[in-house]
Amino acid sequence: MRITTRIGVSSVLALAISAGAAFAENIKIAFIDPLSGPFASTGTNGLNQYEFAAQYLVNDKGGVLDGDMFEIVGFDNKISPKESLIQLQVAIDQGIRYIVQGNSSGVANALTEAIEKHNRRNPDSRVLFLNYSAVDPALTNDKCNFWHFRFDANADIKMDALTDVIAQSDDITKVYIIGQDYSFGKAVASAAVEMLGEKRPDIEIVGNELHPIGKVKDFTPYARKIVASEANAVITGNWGSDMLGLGKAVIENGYTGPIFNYYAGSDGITAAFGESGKGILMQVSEGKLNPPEEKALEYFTAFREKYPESDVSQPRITNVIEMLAKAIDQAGTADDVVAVANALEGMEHDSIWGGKVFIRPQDHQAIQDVHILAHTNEGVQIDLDNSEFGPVAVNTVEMAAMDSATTCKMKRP
Amino acid sequence: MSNATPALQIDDLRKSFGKAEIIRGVNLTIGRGERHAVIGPNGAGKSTLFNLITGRFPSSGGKVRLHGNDLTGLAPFQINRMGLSRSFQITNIFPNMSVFENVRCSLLWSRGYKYSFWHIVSKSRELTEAADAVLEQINLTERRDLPAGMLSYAEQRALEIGITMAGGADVIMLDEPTAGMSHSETDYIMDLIRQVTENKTLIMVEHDMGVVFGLADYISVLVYGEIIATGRPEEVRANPKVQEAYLGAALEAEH
Amino acid sequence: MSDTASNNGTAQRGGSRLGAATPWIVSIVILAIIPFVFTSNSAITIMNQMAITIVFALAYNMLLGQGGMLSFGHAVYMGVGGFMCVHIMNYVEDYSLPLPLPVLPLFGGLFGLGLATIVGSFSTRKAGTVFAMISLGVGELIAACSVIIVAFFGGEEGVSGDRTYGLPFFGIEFLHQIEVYYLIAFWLLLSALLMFLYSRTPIGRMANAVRDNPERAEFLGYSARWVRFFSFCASGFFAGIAGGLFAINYEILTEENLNLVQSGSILLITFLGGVGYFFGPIIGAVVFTLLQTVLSLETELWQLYVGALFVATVMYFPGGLAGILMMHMPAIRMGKAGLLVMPYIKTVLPAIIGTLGLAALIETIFHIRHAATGDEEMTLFWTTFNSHSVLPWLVMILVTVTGYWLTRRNLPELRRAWHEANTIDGSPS
Amino acid sequence: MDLVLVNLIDGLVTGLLLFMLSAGLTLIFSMMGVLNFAHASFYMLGAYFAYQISTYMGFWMGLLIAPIIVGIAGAGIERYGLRKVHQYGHVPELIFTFGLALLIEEVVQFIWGKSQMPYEPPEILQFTLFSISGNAIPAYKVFMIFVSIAIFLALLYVLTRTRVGMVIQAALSYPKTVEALGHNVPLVFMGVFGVGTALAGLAGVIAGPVLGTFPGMAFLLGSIVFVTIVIGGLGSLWGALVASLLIGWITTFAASYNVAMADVLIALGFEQPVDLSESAWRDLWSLTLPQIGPILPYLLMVLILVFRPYGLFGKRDV
Repeated sequence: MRITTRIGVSSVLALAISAGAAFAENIKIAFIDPLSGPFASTGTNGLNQYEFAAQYLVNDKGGVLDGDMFEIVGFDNKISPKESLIQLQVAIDQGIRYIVQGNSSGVANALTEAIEKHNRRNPDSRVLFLNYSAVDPALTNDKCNFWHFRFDANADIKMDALTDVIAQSDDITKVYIIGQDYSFGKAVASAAVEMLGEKRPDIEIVGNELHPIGKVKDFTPYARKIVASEANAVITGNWGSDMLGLGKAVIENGYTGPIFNYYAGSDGITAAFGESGKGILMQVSEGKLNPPEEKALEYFTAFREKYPESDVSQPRITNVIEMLAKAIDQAGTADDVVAVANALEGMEHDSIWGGKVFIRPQDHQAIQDVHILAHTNEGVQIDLDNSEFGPVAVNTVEMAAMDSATTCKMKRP
Repeated sequence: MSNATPALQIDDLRKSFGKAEIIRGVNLTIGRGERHAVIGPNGAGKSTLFNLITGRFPSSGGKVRLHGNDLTGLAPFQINRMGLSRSFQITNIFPNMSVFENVRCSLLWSRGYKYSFWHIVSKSRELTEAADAVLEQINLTERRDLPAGMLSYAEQRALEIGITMAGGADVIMLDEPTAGMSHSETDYIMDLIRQVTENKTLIMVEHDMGVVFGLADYISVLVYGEIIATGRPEEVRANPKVQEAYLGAALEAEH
Repeated sequence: MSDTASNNGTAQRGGSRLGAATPWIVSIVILAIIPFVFTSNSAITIMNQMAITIVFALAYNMLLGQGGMLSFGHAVYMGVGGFMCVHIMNYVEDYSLPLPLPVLPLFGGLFGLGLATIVGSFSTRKAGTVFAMISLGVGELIAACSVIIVAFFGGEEGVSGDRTYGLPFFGIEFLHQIEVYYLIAFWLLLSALLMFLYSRTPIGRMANAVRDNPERAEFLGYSARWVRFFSFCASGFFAGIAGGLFAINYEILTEENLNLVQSGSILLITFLGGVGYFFGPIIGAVVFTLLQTVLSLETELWQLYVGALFVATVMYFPGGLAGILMMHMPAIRMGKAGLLVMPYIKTVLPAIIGTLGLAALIETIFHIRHAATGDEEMTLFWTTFNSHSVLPWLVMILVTVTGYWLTRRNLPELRRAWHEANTIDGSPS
Repeated sequence: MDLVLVNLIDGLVTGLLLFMLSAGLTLIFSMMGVLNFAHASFYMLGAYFAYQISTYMGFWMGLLIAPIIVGIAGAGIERYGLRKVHQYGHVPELIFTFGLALLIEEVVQFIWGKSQMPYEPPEILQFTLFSISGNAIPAYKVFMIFVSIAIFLALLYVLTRTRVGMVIQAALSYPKTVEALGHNVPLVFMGVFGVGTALAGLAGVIAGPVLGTFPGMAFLLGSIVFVTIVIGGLGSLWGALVASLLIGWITTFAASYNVAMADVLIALGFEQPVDLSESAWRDLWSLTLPQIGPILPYLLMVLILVFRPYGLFGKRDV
């Protein structure tokens, strides 16, 4: 049961005996993400990556401060905001001061608000929220707070990079935008419309629609519309089975242009697309998996040796771990999260995946290189799903959206 | 027939199921305070007649009046509130509730509690006493707190009658109250019926001629959905049509 | 529902008032002192969650247990009540209205009631499958609305508020979980008491009657449809109160408060606890919340165990956990419960050990399949061992087989004891 | 016009697939009164079994063997689980299937993991059969249509031309009488449950490659199957067919045509607010048909139940 079981026992005891003993030598990091239920594969995969990153990048190199080790503690939030808040409380009670979470902006939103309130109401047990994957732009804009740091490029930044690339390719004249009917899907759509309008006003948006999230059984009708609209590029923010269903249906119905997407990789999706998605699926993401940097390949090889079934699907996780370690070392303490947060603000970091990561102090958004990664089996050294297919960078926007505006008004303690 | 408006007046009541006409124009007037038995061979439509009167089935034609009020199109609960209560041929009680509760439930509407959610039933001495009185009357005080479904058959029939008359309706309809009972049980039920329908109008369907002649002031004979005779027991007994159609055979079987 | 006689309405003739009040006084005492036993914030958070689930499950049982109506979409009444409460919270904050936080759940209840009135007006005409299916349809529609009508439901991110911006209530600002706990505990007691009393009112009694035999109820002057309607509305009201409590505790409501998963789990919770008894859903809510929050920390496979528990409960104890407890009442009344102690130790204990052994086997298989390469060490029940070596396997298999074998062997003894404990002395058996 | 034709074909595929599930469920539901919540789980089992078999013996053996295994599993569950619960009444039965659905999903995750399975249509059917103005109709879809129709005809034959079918039909309408006539109703129940779940399994086998094989696939389809049989009317095979096709076409066409609520509202004479983002009704104005497509069947079901509680073709109350 890995770490979950080991900590499980202590968590029960923590319920019985008043917890609060944060004297463990380990610096614990709570990983609050789905470990059961329909999104569990992404969650467990993420947990593996965190455990490995903490071991390989920090603990094996002597830890932080005076040899303190990182320990990742998994909490199953069942992708429910309510459960996340309960698990957050359990984590805080165990003396954990660092929370990482990524799946679902809804959960991230609930967590960031709860953490903001908690830190205001309980100055003795403040925590930091290191968001590694929830990309709703609002989290570093209207809803930003001092305790939240985002290590992924947000939806707007990714779209900025993507539209930069689209702007340069003249073959694209008609774009079809389709997404899931919720905040993220809508954010992708509106950003796409706005940015395409600025950068390539000649491009015709032949479709812009939302479908219910997780409810569409068969994407064929949508695929028909896309084919009939004669679009030569599709932009979608879909993930999970909605991504697979949409992509498969579109390809099956004879579409051959690029499908620009955010999340068509790993968790069985890469394997399920296989040959059929080659040259079509274009993922916009941070973290250049292929061609890999030397360090990255070493990291990946070691990771696969340990977790043969898992993927390095979220390269930013290494940045979270390395930057947190650096910040703790700089602050000289792991207990004073304000000092650690101050150290993180404005930090520049050389990612093992190449390029730099910079935490913008105004909004705590990580600024980094954003790539367009093609789904292929040629030149793939870091594959996904053990399928020999993987993402290969075809375009790179360096330090994407470095100067983009933010509406964040950060209140500092 | 002392009063001007009869307790129950049925005019040309009809019912068809598909093509089969089960009740073919029944006319019947039952006066206040009368004890009226409806008899007839199996399949004559006696239970259907009951179901039509009490609103369980919609009729295909004709009219039923209770104390002069038309019952057409009314739901069973509305008819019940107008003062008509019935029992069922197949025991129809609340099997998971206690005997006491069965009776108490049947008291609620008539005592004016309606859909109240501001009274606590157990706090009402009036209700408890009335229900206990009914239990006493139907001889089930011993069984008060048992689930009704655990009673013996005869006890369940007694409870059925208790529930039917507890609400204080002045027109009581009993559908084969003694069906499937032994002689001693039948006698017990007969006494019970006589006792509880004092000063009330009673209409009953019954096969046991002993019960019929022991209880009824008037008898109607229903054959193939039509009433072929109505009258005092001795008149009906003497009626040749009745003898031919039904009574003779039944009487023979009795002996 | 069919076999668990609901006798809880039986008035004990001349029963002492104190006797009736005892469970409530005990509850008050327990609720008052339990935070001093489990003092950690997370324990209090979990207890808050339990209390909210209890209110909701009791409200749900007004339908299922007492009214015989199976609803697949009851989460929406709790959800809508909760959403309204968050909106009210925000209004109070924006316009500085003098609305103290503790009365907020009442508004949740009123909106739950309002929605239930609308839906109930057409869904309660029939019971059974028609009702169940309408509730499913309406539940799906409203849940779907939650992502479409963003202005009210806030999309998948939901709507959030802040409970502390309102006016302090007698100096309490509800900054800390413990203050919220006592607020929720107060509402839990109040709503449980009201729901209990409701089941003793004429309409509450008739709800039972209509559940058992709607036709007979009609011939007693009650319209089955109106009785169902009133039960439905009352249930919606208390579900709304649960929603209001949720809003106060979590300060956020999202799509998950409305969806089918939530509606389905309240059905399971209520059934697990036992629908035939008023206190059944309370047990169900406590057990389920513990499974969900504590067992899920223990193992990723918690849902597998929960699923197995449900299937086993429904197959062997359709009266739920409360049913198992109440099965012993006759023996306890006769003072013969002592006869059962030894046979229970002889059967249940090995069964538990066997089940734990089986669970250990499953966990070990899971570990071997999913753990990192080289990570052969695993810890179960405070024991660390190598999952790839033979010995632990042998031990687990031995424990499982022995446990179940002992149970099987001792079962006849339990049966005999059970029979004896439930037979009145002197009567022929 | 061409698109209409394409949509008709697509809707037919979805509808017939739904029919294979609802046919079994309507038989089970109306005979045994069991709201089998685990029905879609058998569909999922079908897909997973077939995937597993196809990795060893190819797609066709999977098509043949997987439904049989699912059917046997279904019959076994009826025999050793459901029958035990049957005596307690319908609600416990329902909870049983509810728990079973939960359990099956967990077991599937335990065995196969949580990711999508790379379950593919057979090579031989991976080509475009024909195109209608640029819209490809894959051969596999046509294959799905043929399989479904063959199943429908076979069912119709069994139910109307064989002795077993007669008993089943009679049991649908008069379950007590059939038992009184000396037929082994428990055996018939077990058989019907087995065949019903085998049909669901078969639907999973052929749908897995196109709709995806993943642990959430049962949940995605679960409640819609109930909606189908309720709309169609209980115990009516024809009702199940008509309702399945209806739902297939409704969802397909709703997804295909971007009818915007704003247009409808303007046509009705409402005035569009100048600043939508400030309006309380902004969500209504920006609503489009594809957004609400998947929930239309639920709306239809509620309306039908309110106005015609016995469904389109049913003879008795649901």
